Amino acid sequence: MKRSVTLRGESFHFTDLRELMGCANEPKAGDRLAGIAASSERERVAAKMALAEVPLSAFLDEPLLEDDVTGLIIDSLDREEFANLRSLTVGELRELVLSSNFASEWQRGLKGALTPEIVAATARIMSARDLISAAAPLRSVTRCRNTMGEGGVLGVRIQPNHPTDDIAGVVLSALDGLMFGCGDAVIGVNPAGDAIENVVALEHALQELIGAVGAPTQSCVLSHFTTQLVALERGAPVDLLFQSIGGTEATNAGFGVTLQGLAEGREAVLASHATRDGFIGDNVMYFETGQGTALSVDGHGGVDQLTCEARAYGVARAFDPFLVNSVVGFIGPEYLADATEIIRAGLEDHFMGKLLGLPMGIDICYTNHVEANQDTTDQLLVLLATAGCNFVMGVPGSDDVMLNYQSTSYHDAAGVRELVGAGPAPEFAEWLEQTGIFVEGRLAEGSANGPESLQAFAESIKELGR
Amino acid sequence: MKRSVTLRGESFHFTDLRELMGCANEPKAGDRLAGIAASSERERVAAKMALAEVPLSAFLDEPLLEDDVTGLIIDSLDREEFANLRSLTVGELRELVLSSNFASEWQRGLKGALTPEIVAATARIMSARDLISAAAPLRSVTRCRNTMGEGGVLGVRIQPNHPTDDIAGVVLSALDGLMFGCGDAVIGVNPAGDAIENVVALEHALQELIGAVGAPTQSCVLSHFTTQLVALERGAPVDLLFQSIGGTEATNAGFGVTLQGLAEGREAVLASHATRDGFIGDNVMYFETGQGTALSVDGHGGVDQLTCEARAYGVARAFDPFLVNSVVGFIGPEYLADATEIIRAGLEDHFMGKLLGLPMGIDICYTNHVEANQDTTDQLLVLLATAGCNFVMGVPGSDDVMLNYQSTSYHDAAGVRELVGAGPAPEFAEWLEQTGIFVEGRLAEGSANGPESLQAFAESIKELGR
Amino acid sequence: MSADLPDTLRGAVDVGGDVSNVTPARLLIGRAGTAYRTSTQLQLRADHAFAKDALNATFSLYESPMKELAERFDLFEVKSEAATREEYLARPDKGRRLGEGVVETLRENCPSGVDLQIVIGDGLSPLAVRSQVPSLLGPLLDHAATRGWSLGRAFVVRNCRVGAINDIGDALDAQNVVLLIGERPGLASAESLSAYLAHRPRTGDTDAQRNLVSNIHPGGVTAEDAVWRILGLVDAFMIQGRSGFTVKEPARPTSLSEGSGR
Amino acid sequence: MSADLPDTLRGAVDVGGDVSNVTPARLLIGRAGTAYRTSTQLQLRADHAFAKDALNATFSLYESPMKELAERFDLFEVKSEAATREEYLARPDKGRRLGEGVVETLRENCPSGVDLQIVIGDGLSPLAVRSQVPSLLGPLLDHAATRGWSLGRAFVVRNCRVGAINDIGDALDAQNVVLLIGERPGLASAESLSAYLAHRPRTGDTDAQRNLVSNIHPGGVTAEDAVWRILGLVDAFMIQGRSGFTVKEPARPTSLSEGSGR
Ligand code: B12
Ligand code: B12
Repeated sequence: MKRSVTLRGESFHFTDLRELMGCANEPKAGDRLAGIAASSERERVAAKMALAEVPLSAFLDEPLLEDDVTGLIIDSLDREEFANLRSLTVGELRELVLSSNFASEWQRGLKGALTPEIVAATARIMSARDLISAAAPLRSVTRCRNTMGEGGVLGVRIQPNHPTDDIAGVVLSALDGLMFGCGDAVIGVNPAGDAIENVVALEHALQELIGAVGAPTQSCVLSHFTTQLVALERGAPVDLLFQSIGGTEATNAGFGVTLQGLAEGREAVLASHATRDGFIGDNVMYFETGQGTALSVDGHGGVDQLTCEARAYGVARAFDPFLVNSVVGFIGPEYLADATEIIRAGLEDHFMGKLLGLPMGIDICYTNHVEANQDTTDQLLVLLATAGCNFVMGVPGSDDVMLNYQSTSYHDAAGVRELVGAGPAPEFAEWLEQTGIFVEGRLAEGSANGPESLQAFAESIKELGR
Repeated sequence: MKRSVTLRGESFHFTDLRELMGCANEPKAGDRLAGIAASSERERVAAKMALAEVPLSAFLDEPLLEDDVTGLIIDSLDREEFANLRSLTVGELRELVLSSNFASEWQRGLKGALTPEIVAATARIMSARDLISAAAPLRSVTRCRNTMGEGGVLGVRIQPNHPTDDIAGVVLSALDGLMFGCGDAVIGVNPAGDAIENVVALEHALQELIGAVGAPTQSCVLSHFTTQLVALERGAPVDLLFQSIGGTEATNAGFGVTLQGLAEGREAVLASHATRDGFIGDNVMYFETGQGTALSVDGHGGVDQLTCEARAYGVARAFDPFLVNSVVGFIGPEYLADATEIIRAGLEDHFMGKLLGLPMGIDICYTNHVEANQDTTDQLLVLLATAGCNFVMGVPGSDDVMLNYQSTSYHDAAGVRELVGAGPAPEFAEWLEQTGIFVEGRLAEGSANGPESLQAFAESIKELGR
Repeated sequence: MSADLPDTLRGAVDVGGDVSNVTPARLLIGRAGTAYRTSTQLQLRADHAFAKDALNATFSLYESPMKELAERFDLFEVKSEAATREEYLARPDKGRRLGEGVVETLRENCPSGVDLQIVIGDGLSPLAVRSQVPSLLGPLLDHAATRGWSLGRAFVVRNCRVGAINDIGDALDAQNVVLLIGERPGLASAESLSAYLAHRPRTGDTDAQRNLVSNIHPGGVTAEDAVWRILGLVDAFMIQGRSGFTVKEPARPTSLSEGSGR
Repeated sequence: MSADLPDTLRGAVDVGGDVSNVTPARLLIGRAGTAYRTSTQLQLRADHAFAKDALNATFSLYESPMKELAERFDLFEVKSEAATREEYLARPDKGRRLGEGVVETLRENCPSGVDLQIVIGDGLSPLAVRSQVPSLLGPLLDHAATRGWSLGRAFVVRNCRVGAINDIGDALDAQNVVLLIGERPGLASAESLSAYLAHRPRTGDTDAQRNLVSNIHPGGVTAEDAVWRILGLVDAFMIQGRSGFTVKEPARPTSLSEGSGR
């Protein structure tokens, strides 16, 4: 493929689809770093115009990259459904996706016809409101120990990290989160230490906590998946198997991940679930991604970071995950330079994940070496809640004291639910009413209101715990 | 007043309340231009901390500026209600405003106890989510020829500007907006030309249009208010009297405006309404403001732009307006440098206006010499819709072909209503159903869908028009 | 079809698909859900890119079309206090002041106390100056001369804001100053010019003492219309002895000749 | 009161108001509606301002506390390809490569093929280096010497990323490289250090071939714990002949002496 566009007398040439995709992207530090970004706003617009004319079939005829992820993507395509779409252009697909009755068509089967590359192409000719409005009606429901993703549900992961994995510190943090009504998506700790014993101890502690309070939710310890699998072998209760993934074979290799390894891990966890109680579905994987990861391990192969990210969703989709989230401002300014780029990426990632049928959440966050602040997370949080995001993070006071970055807090999560009228997973919502944390769907006046609330909560759970 | 704060060993001194207010502000190009912004992030935080400790009484004891606006503000204070608040600090007021039952206290009477300076002080120690969450439950309902501001209502001004005020062009634009369900807030033209004849002709044309289609809404021609008043004398139908105002006497002088002039103008319009049909309330003023205007006419007197803006709301409040809006990114990068500053200012202005009891809308916009784009307006639009904004602008394709800037479009307004489940003013909503523009509260598939829709609309209004 | 509609509507509805006959506004453009069609969306992006470029476009008195104008009217150029384009955008206060030594330059090169001093400012769109001023300056001076007014020597101010009128008034003591200046570039037109007018401008005057004719470009106010509107305002200044919001623009005469001669 | 709660909860609930005994996390901090209390809100802002400052903090080998260390261990410093701090932040690829001539400098100044080469990198928090490395370096080298390992001459890499380990491996052919590097500054601690480890690192290796001990600071992993964990990992590398995700960190011994001597 070679495409030319003339814009008010100026001609722009794009050698191949990969170059076109790079140039058509919204500004991102990572694409500039990789040397594949448009060199002027006019070139960017010209690329968007050219891309809008590309038929969807071109993305199958001209793969951007050849590796096992591409193979997986091709294998999982619903060719029958795709036959209906193949001659549409990217611009036409954008209009279809935005049309008022698209959600039902998508649910019926169209979603199987969308590849990550196609979705990534579409996202880059959409405005922020397009990305929000298009995502809002698309729901993907998943089940593990509760039900995530139904309309009106905004889940929250409790992320009770600790710089030395101190169990009392982790548990206290989780309790604090529960008192805000958080934790329905997962109570998930990133362990500071990688020792198996450490991971096993954390798995047990979270499981006991969940049992003791009687909350219908799942736990996760986010070490390398191979560490979790060794822990599982040693009898640790693994509800969800976590792994960071990327959108290319090379990225995954840099992370010590193979597709086969993930498949085997999933089987092992499913087998263990069969021997335990309380599981209502077989979505057992939890994946994290983020624009820039592929480039960060030099595994992008010249493909732009939006497309690499979409391909990571292609990987995730193949393993029927319970949760997927993009950790959108996690790495630093080399991939997303500032608040504007972070917010854009968050909206793109959420839209792409949703359109591909994933239970998509976003870790709305920033590091201290980037030009962003609490207003950035506040804004993106409200935007994504409006867009029907499956879940967000709950970090005490927004400050992750181990990973060293700021995300959305327990306060934020509770507040945005009230603002947009969303609630927790249905099973969890019921439990919150039983404990008195919620009264008629809203955070009770006395809950999460300082140390005294903890005593009251402790009283209430004596009755509920198993 | 002189206040010092020591932060991790570093001392910061603030000579007076005016200096403290300037330093405590979020970053804004205009405050940097005026030389009153904090010189480091640490100084900014120190100022915020010092400000949070200031008792509300200090704002009466130590006026930031002495002029007729200050006089107006002091005169309109409800001293009885203020007695309950005077010993609160700014930090405590912030917590009160965010507490879950504040809205009813505010409605009961607290709102009369808040001065613009106090509100502006509070806004600068709030995060984006604070500004949104606090504003959402505060409603100010106003009436002219319909009812604006009730819960669930998001009004839209149709802004059908034309570079030569061509009547057919203006009317066609207004018709297009109506087909999107816009226009309940006002159909308001900025006239390119200032000739009285021109203003009179536009007033008549809009009035005929409204009569012909039978829409329960009001018109406005946004020339200098003295021009509108001459037009009124010459028999032009003036529904709303418009004027741009600022928060200091000097600013208003630079705009050719006096408080007395506004008061007399309001009386003249009220008198004319008494002789005409269709008015259901006596809110007859429409004001526009915007951070930076005071500095743009060198009328800020050393006071920061957020405070000047709040003081402009103090002026507006004294004239019982039907509509007030901040044109938030209108002037250029010298006052709000980029998307981040524009979004922040939009949220602040909306919050401050609401807290002061105004029917607050926002013209969410940017110029082509600032670092912002459609994503900026998209984001702020969704955020403000969530925050319960009274109204926004509807500009065809977002492109104001006379004022040379981009605002929210007819499409945007229609879309964000669907997204957040908001609708037009009740009287207007009913009319939209009668015309078939809306079906069961949503934009009809066939409406606003290209030239054919116009023919269908024309048919439907033949029956409705008077 | 629209025959039984009220007059005001008929004109508009009859336009039908031919929107561009009556307005440059983006009307009846359809939608995808409530979003723009893809073509609209991308056209807006393209227009935005070009409007941004217009900010940095420039003109030279040594290149066509300004060259011919400069030769014919003996134009010269001076600067405001804003040294660069970046500073110009960030510091409007500097754009309102004439640069060092400029007052002297003006006094040396221009007659003082004239009836009409015309000034050309790049403003936010140098492109607007290049596109509109060539067809405006000649007629403006010609018609002014017909009125018997004494005329100043026109000049260009680089990095100019409207407020620079005051310093010019102080320097040259003209009865009336007309500043032809580029408006901020819009999406539909990046070449729109305004004429800001002031009667006996002095330091400390504000926009309350000024008037203007805006949107001067082929899709807006034509050069011909602009000329009579500008001169009509100056006429009014002379009669009323002041400028600003208390002076309202005179009604449009049916032909240019009727507008003059007050 | 918490007596009849399950074990896991009891410890946490009993902490009560004294959260800081068990975690630096901001727990049980109350709320205003669903917002932070004003004090929390402002404290977060202050911590953010200081974390940002930490990025640009610096250390010198000629000033305490690095001076004493430099003298004792004969430290010297080299640079990555990233010339400035801005470039460092924007171009991680440059932070991963040793600067021009550095390979030669290293070869001239350091022994090759040692068992353990320690490197100090400023990373994202030079402050972390200044605060943690002084109490870490001595014990690390001492205990390594006790194990009978041959030791390299430690040095500092400015504007350093983790990937610089590869170039160092190429240059010096060490069996094991330990890079002590400043982590990105957080709100609770801007002084957190990591030790990244690799066995026989070479160009092309990725993080899949590396291990690490993170959160080394007084409120996290203590210097003492860090030393035995680092050495424990190197022990494991030596035994298994590789590093990376396939090598899991050994369990924590009850005392430091038990941890060594494998
Ligand atoms: C940023 C980060 C990442 C980023 C790195 C991208 C980048 N920077 O370009 C991403 C998101 C890709 C990532 C991924 C993972 N990370 Co990580 N990461 C961090 C974090 C938050 C900051 C690192 C930092 O400041 N580095 C300092 C700067 C100067 O180094 P740099 O050269 O700029 O960045 C390099 C390192 O950050 C390195 N790196 C990042 N994570 C990891 C993990 C391992 C095991 C290794 C060897 C290297 C490594 O990758 C970067 C490129 O080389 C730390 C937490 C902390 N407090 O330090 C966790 C941390 C290092 N990561 C951790 C883990 C577990 C992982 C994963 C294995 C998670 C998973 N299950 O998949 C993956 C895969 C890592 C791999 N093998 O490649 C753990 C390590 C625990 C341990 N003691 O072994 C930490 C301590 C956090 C935690 N407790 O969960 N991570
Ligand atoms: C930006 C702008 C403003 C800003 C100016 C702030 C600033 N720039 O610092 C604000 C919001 C304050 C403003 C206010 C008003 N404006 Co205005 N404004 C504009 C706009 C959109 C762009 C101007 C521009 O590009 N200038 C060029 C640059 C280079 O000049 P500058 O030195 O940077 O900015 C100066 C001028 O913009 C000037 N200015 C701006 N508006 C007006 C209006 C009048 C009557 C005067 C004399 C000067 C003036 O003020 C600035 C500071 O000196 C124009 C529309 C257009 N297409 O041009 C309307 C426009 C000039 N404004 C207009 C009007 C009517 C007003 C108001 C009278 C509205 C009202 N009812 O209160 C007020 C008050 C003006 C006054 N007397 O001071 C009309 C003028 C119509 C006419 N032919 O007389 C225009 C054409 C738009 C319109 N049709 O509504 N405006």
